[in-house]
Amino acid sequence: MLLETVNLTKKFGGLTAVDDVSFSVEKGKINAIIGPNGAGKSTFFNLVSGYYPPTSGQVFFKGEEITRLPSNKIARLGIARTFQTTNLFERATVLDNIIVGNRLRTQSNLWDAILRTPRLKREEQKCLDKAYEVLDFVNLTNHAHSVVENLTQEEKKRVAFALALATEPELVFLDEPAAGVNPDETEGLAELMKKMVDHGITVCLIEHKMQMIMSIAENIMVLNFGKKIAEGTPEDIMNDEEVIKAYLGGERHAEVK
Amino acid sequence: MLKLNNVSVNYGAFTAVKNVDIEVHPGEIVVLLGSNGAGKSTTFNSISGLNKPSSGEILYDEQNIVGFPPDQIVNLGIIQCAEGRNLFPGMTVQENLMMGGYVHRKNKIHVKERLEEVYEMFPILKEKHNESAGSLSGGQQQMVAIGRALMGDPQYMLLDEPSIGLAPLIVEQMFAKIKQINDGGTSILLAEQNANAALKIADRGYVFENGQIAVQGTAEELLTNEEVRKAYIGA
Amino acid sequence: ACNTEGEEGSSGETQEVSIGYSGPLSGPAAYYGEATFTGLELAVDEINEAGGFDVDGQNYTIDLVSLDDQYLPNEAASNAQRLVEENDVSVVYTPHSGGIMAQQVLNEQEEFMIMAYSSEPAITEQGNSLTVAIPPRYDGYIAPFTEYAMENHGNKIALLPTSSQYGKDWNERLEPYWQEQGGEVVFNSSIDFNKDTDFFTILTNALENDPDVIFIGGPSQPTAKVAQQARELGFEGGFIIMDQAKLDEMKDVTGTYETFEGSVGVNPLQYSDYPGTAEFLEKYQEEFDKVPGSEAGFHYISAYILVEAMKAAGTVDDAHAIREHMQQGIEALPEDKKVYDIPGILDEGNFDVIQSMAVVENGEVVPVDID
Amino acid sequence: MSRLLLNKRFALSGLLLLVLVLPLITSNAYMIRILILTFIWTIAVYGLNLLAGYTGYLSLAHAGFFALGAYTLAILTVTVGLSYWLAFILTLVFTSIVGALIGMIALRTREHFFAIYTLCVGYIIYLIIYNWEGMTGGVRGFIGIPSPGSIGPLEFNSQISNYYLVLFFLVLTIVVIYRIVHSLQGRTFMAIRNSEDLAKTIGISTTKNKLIAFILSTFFAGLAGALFASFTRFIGPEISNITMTFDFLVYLLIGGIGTLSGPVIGTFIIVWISQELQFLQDYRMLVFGPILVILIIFAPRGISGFIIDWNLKRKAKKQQIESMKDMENNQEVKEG
Amino acid sequence: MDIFFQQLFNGLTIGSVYSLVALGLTLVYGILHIPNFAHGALYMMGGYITLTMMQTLGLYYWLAIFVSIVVVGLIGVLMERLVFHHLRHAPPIHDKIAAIGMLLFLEAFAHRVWGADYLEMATPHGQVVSVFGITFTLQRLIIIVAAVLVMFTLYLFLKKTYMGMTVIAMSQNRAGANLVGVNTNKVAMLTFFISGALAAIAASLSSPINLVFPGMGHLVILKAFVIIIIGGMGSIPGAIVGGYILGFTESLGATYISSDYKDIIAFILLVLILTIRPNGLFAKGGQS
Ligand SMILES: Nc1ncnc2c1ncn2[C@@H]1O[C@H](COP(=O)(O)OP(=O)(O)OP(=O)(O)O)[C@@H](O)[C@H]1O
Ligand SMILES: Nc1ncnc2c1ncn2[C@@H]1O[C@H](COP(=O)(O)OP(=O)(O)OP(=O)(O)O)[C@@H](O)[C@H]1O
Ligand SMILES: [Mg+2]
Ligand SMILES: [Mg+2]
Repeated sequence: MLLETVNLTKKFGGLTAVDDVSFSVEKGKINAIIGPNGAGKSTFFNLVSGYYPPTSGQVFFKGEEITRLPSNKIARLGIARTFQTTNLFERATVLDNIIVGNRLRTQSNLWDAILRTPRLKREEQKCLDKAYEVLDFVNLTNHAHSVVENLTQEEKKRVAFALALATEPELVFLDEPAAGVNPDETEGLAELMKKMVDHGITVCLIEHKMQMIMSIAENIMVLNFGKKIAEGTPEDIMNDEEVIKAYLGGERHAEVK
Repeated sequence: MLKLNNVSVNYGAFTAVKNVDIEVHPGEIVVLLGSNGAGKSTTFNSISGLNKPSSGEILYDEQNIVGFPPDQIVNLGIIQCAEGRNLFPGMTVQENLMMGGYVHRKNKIHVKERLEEVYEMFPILKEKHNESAGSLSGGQQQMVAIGRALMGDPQYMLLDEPSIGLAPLIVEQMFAKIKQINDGGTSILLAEQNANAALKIADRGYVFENGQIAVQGTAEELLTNEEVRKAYIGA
Repeated sequence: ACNTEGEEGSSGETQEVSIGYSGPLSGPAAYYGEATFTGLELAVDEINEAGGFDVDGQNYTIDLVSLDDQYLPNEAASNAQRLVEENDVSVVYTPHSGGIMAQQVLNEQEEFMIMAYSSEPAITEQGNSLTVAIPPRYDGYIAPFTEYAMENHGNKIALLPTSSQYGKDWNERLEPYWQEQGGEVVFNSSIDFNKDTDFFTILTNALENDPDVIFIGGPSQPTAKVAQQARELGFEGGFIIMDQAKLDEMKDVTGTYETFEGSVGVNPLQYSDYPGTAEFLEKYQEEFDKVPGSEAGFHYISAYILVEAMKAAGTVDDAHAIREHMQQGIEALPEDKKVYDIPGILDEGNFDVIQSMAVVENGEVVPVDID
Repeated sequence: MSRLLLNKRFALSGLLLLVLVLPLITSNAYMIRILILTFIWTIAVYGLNLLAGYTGYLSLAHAGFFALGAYTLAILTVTVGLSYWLAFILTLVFTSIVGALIGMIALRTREHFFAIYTLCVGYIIYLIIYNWEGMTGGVRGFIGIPSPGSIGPLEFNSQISNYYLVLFFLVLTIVVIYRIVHSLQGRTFMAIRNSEDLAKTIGISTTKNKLIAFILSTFFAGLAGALFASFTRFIGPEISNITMTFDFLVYLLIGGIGTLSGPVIGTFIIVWISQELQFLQDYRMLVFGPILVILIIFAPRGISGFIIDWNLKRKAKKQQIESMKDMENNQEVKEG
Repeated sequence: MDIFFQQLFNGLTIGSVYSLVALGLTLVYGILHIPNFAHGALYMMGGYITLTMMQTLGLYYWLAIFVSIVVVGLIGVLMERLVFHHLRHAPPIHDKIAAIGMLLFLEAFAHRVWGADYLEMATPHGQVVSVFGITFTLQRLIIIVAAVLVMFTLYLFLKKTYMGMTVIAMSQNRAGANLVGVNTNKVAMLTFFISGALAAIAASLSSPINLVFPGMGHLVILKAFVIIIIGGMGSIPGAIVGGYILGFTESLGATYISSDYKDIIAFILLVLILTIRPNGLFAKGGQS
């Protein structure tokens, strides 16, 4: 059990976006969060990644509490995330976007920069290597020098992945990685996530694409109106009446069978 | 009817759409399939006047509307519900919808009626009518976007990937609504990744591949076409 | 600055001597820059039209080179250096203390004389050997103004001049003197005409201590506004008006001298009767169709003094010599150019101007001699 | 690429050589003076560039810090009577500290709010200098600031020597900035400029790095201020005025914000133009204003940005042509 | 005691002027996100045009103001068309610099046309009124009342009319506005027209208590900018309240603390407010 939330709750004014959710992300697996729009999935991500402070409840990572830590500290502990909408630096090259991803694993400071110390040189090389490594991982090496704004949706998603990976995370949260990506490319992304797990990175994603979820996820939580209404394996979920009623709907249910 | 005669669109040196011919007859639902970057949105935007074709003509009831400013095209009754939604994040849901009725601003009663219809169609929006659109979830925002387009009760409605980020249940409902809107007499041009669901309600379809039309035909033809199945329906 | 030396005297035909000017010709202080420059311009045109002037046998006309410094000291210094380098000037006119001080950093080694229009004491107290301060030392006004105001209104004064350096300097002299004379300072502040839109606030506070006299000053028009608003707020005493403001210009704002009833200030040029005044007024009027202020007047007269000094010095480009012959220049000044009465120049370099004041009584400006 | 870099190197060293020998060629003290001032402004503008250009936070208090540097040096040398170079060091330390304090609060705001917040701060600095006569000389200004003290055999009381001193500091500044920008630190700044949220989620402490950038900017402002004070040897409150900040901004933007060559190019060109326009007298601004607007509209990324884009385009074209060639070749191969 | 009320009144007067100027800025800055530093120049033009109308054409004060409103409004439109329109995709800093360019131009222009001197604008409403120990001129009363009226109308316009809503919508998403059939160019021009008109009104009303001169814009523009930020960008009530806060701080600060340091007091207060509320008093959701 890598990450665990206990009675996590987030209120926005009157509305309770995440309502008393206790969930644990299992190490070395692909975990998924599904649920109707506005169920609180993204908010849940924002809470565990320190983007919002929770209204109440706690978050534990590898046993130690990280509730209310600022997001940059959380990232250092080994938790990375992507946003529902990719916000990369469009006018820069893919490589330039990614190099800085490993910054948090480096020590060199202003003085190293001004004095051009060996440490800086070493660490810059390290960041560069890392960047190429992750680009290779998401196989975008050939795009290393192309400017981001000229990439397709799916390629941009991969860049976002790469950036997340460059922080050397143990756990990555992916918010709707396959939204706006067509079926065969979706396959590709699914493969990529499996690959991450094979490399010992635990994955937790939000997705609406059931075929994909059902085929890759091992542990699924379903949110509805901020509440957890179900958790379990794809089979459990697919046969869970409440989930079908709230989310999957009849036809889709049939179709995936 | 709405007719594109070998339209091409360039972004600088790069040609996003090459010599495309598309027809949408009154009352039809026509779907544009195609992977990312195929050129669907670009096509839509040039119909809406947001970008200008480098060649070709776009006929609306025999009138070439190339070069018309976007607002005039909306006034003609061609309304797009764009990818990325283009909502007014700081304004409330209701204000967003009201803005959708901008072209009918003279006729307040009419706008009110439309508003009620939209709320009927998307009850969640009525609940949140006073929240700022920016605070809504991805899917809720998508509904606002469609609702807003409906407010202008268009002759031709361009829907760019309406199912992005929607829950399956909602997707189903969404396509049902689209059908419903269409039955209400609005012709629809629909860009979709979710070919399966889209073709189920569509009359005809075109398949884009890097800026050109690779395949076209009736919904049945496309549903049964092997490559199309492989590429866009998966399974 | 020594190209002309070689030819000096040798050739008969006319040569040009450049004289520099650096002042605020654009920006917020442009009105002031113009007031100073136009006086100079008028004099130079006259001199040239009259065929220039002779310095031991060589005839010269003046080429007046003006540069804009937007009232910025640093710009003024750059301009001075430029004038020296590119126009060989040995004299630079500058009408603001900041610019003058910035120039004084380099004028001695670059050997140009500053014709300084500023009554800021520091510029001459520094002991700069190449600076001439044109305007009168205002301290001469302190006594007579005080005397008049006390006699006619009472001994409680509120000090409200402009927050410029000049205003502050006035305050520093006026305040102690007023008290020495047994007066009382009931309010002491200043108005920044570059920041304040409305003077009601500060006036309300001043009048709260019901003063008999208010000391105001700064550019004529806003100063007039202060007086006007003081009246609106029910002030009935008199004003001591700092010499920067001219009663006649102030009247243009309020439309009547009544606003300033019982006030004392410098005698506007147009009411003074020195030998050259009338003619100057006339010429200036037709040239720029407005009534000249003292800035114009002093620049006008100073140009003639400068020329006379050059003659006396026998050189147009040895700044030191010219400076040393200022006294002679003043003495040689033709009667009809005497817009003011300037008997001589003090050792520190200030023109020793005979001052005149005026008071407003029954809506009339009445010149009064200072004894 | 390498070719481009090469002739860039070439151009740079050429330029450096030129400015080095310039005083020997010309004896025009006015020109030298303007150059010295241009160098000083440029140093300040580099500071602004680091913050506004690379970190994305537009500070309108820059002139305030410039003046802070100038007045601190003046006060330390004249009023306190410290030796020049000691005062110089202390000035830099002091401005940086003040920068740090203000930065801590100001950086809580963003975008427009940050701009206006710093605008207020700058204006307050101005008002203090303007009103605190006892210390600053108020409107009268501060007289009698000493020239830089001699270092061993080197004396700095002549204009030429000042020229080389300021030039030295300018080159130093450029080297330092260059190194910062082309380092992880620089990339960190740019990550923040691009998207603060994203930067946070990849583990960058935005608070810390924003503060570093802010302090650096005030440091260079202070440096420029100190040099200015001891060169002109007389300073007035107007150097802390908002219009001064706007001058810096204009230099930066016209040169190219967020570029390395921007500050130099912009400052030189604008100073040069405004000096050249002197002959227009009071029509000057009537011409200068529109020039400014036109430059902004037609070279939005500044002059150096313009050049960079142009280079990119050219390269892109070349690539296209080459790739086309390749294709043709391939076809030929196939056909053959 | 009555000095307190007198000063409240004075603060109200000056605050009204600030607010009027601030409103014009809020429109273009808060809504079109254009920091129009040339707004001060519009204010200045407003003063001069009203004055010229009165002096050369001998128009009656209010008629002159009307003309001025139209003319300055059009100058605003011109600014939008010729300059800001071309910068609509550029970051705000570009607008800042372009605005400065226009500011320099307009001031130099005024300098050429009307000269550098201070000019007096005579008001037909100079009468001095005095009630309950408070003294004021009719002109000042007019300023206060007019300010309130203008603000109220503007508020209604933005909140209650389609046109107003359109202006806000466009500020949030230009493409979106296009897609619902808004002619964004027209809206932008309209906004600038209103902004210019407001500047003209403010200048024409306040000139009689001060003077008309090329630099007059500087008196108010800086403060106006701070005000709209304090109020929360684009917030109409914010601009109004901010204006009054500043007005009162100045008058009361000058009275009870120090008149030499009143500006410092005012600005420190503003800084404090921003320190406590980094997004302004009336910060709206989704801000920053
Ligand atoms: N910053 C915010 N302020 C106010 N309400 C918010 C905010 N963020 C989210 N909400 C509300 O919280 C609820 C959950 O939003 P969230 O984005 O987590 O939904 P989601 O599960 O990600 O939906 P989707 O799958 O459509 O992205 C929604 O009703 C949304 O309106
Ligand atoms: N503003 C732009 N500038 C340059 N290239 C663009 C721009 N917009 C789109 N493109 C390019 O044009 C091509 C078509 O883009 P378009 O958005 O029309 O595809 P699409 O079919 O809508 O894809 P998606 O399914 O991701 O929406 C893509 O290669 C894209 O990179
Ligand atoms: Mg979401
Ligand atoms: Mg698209």
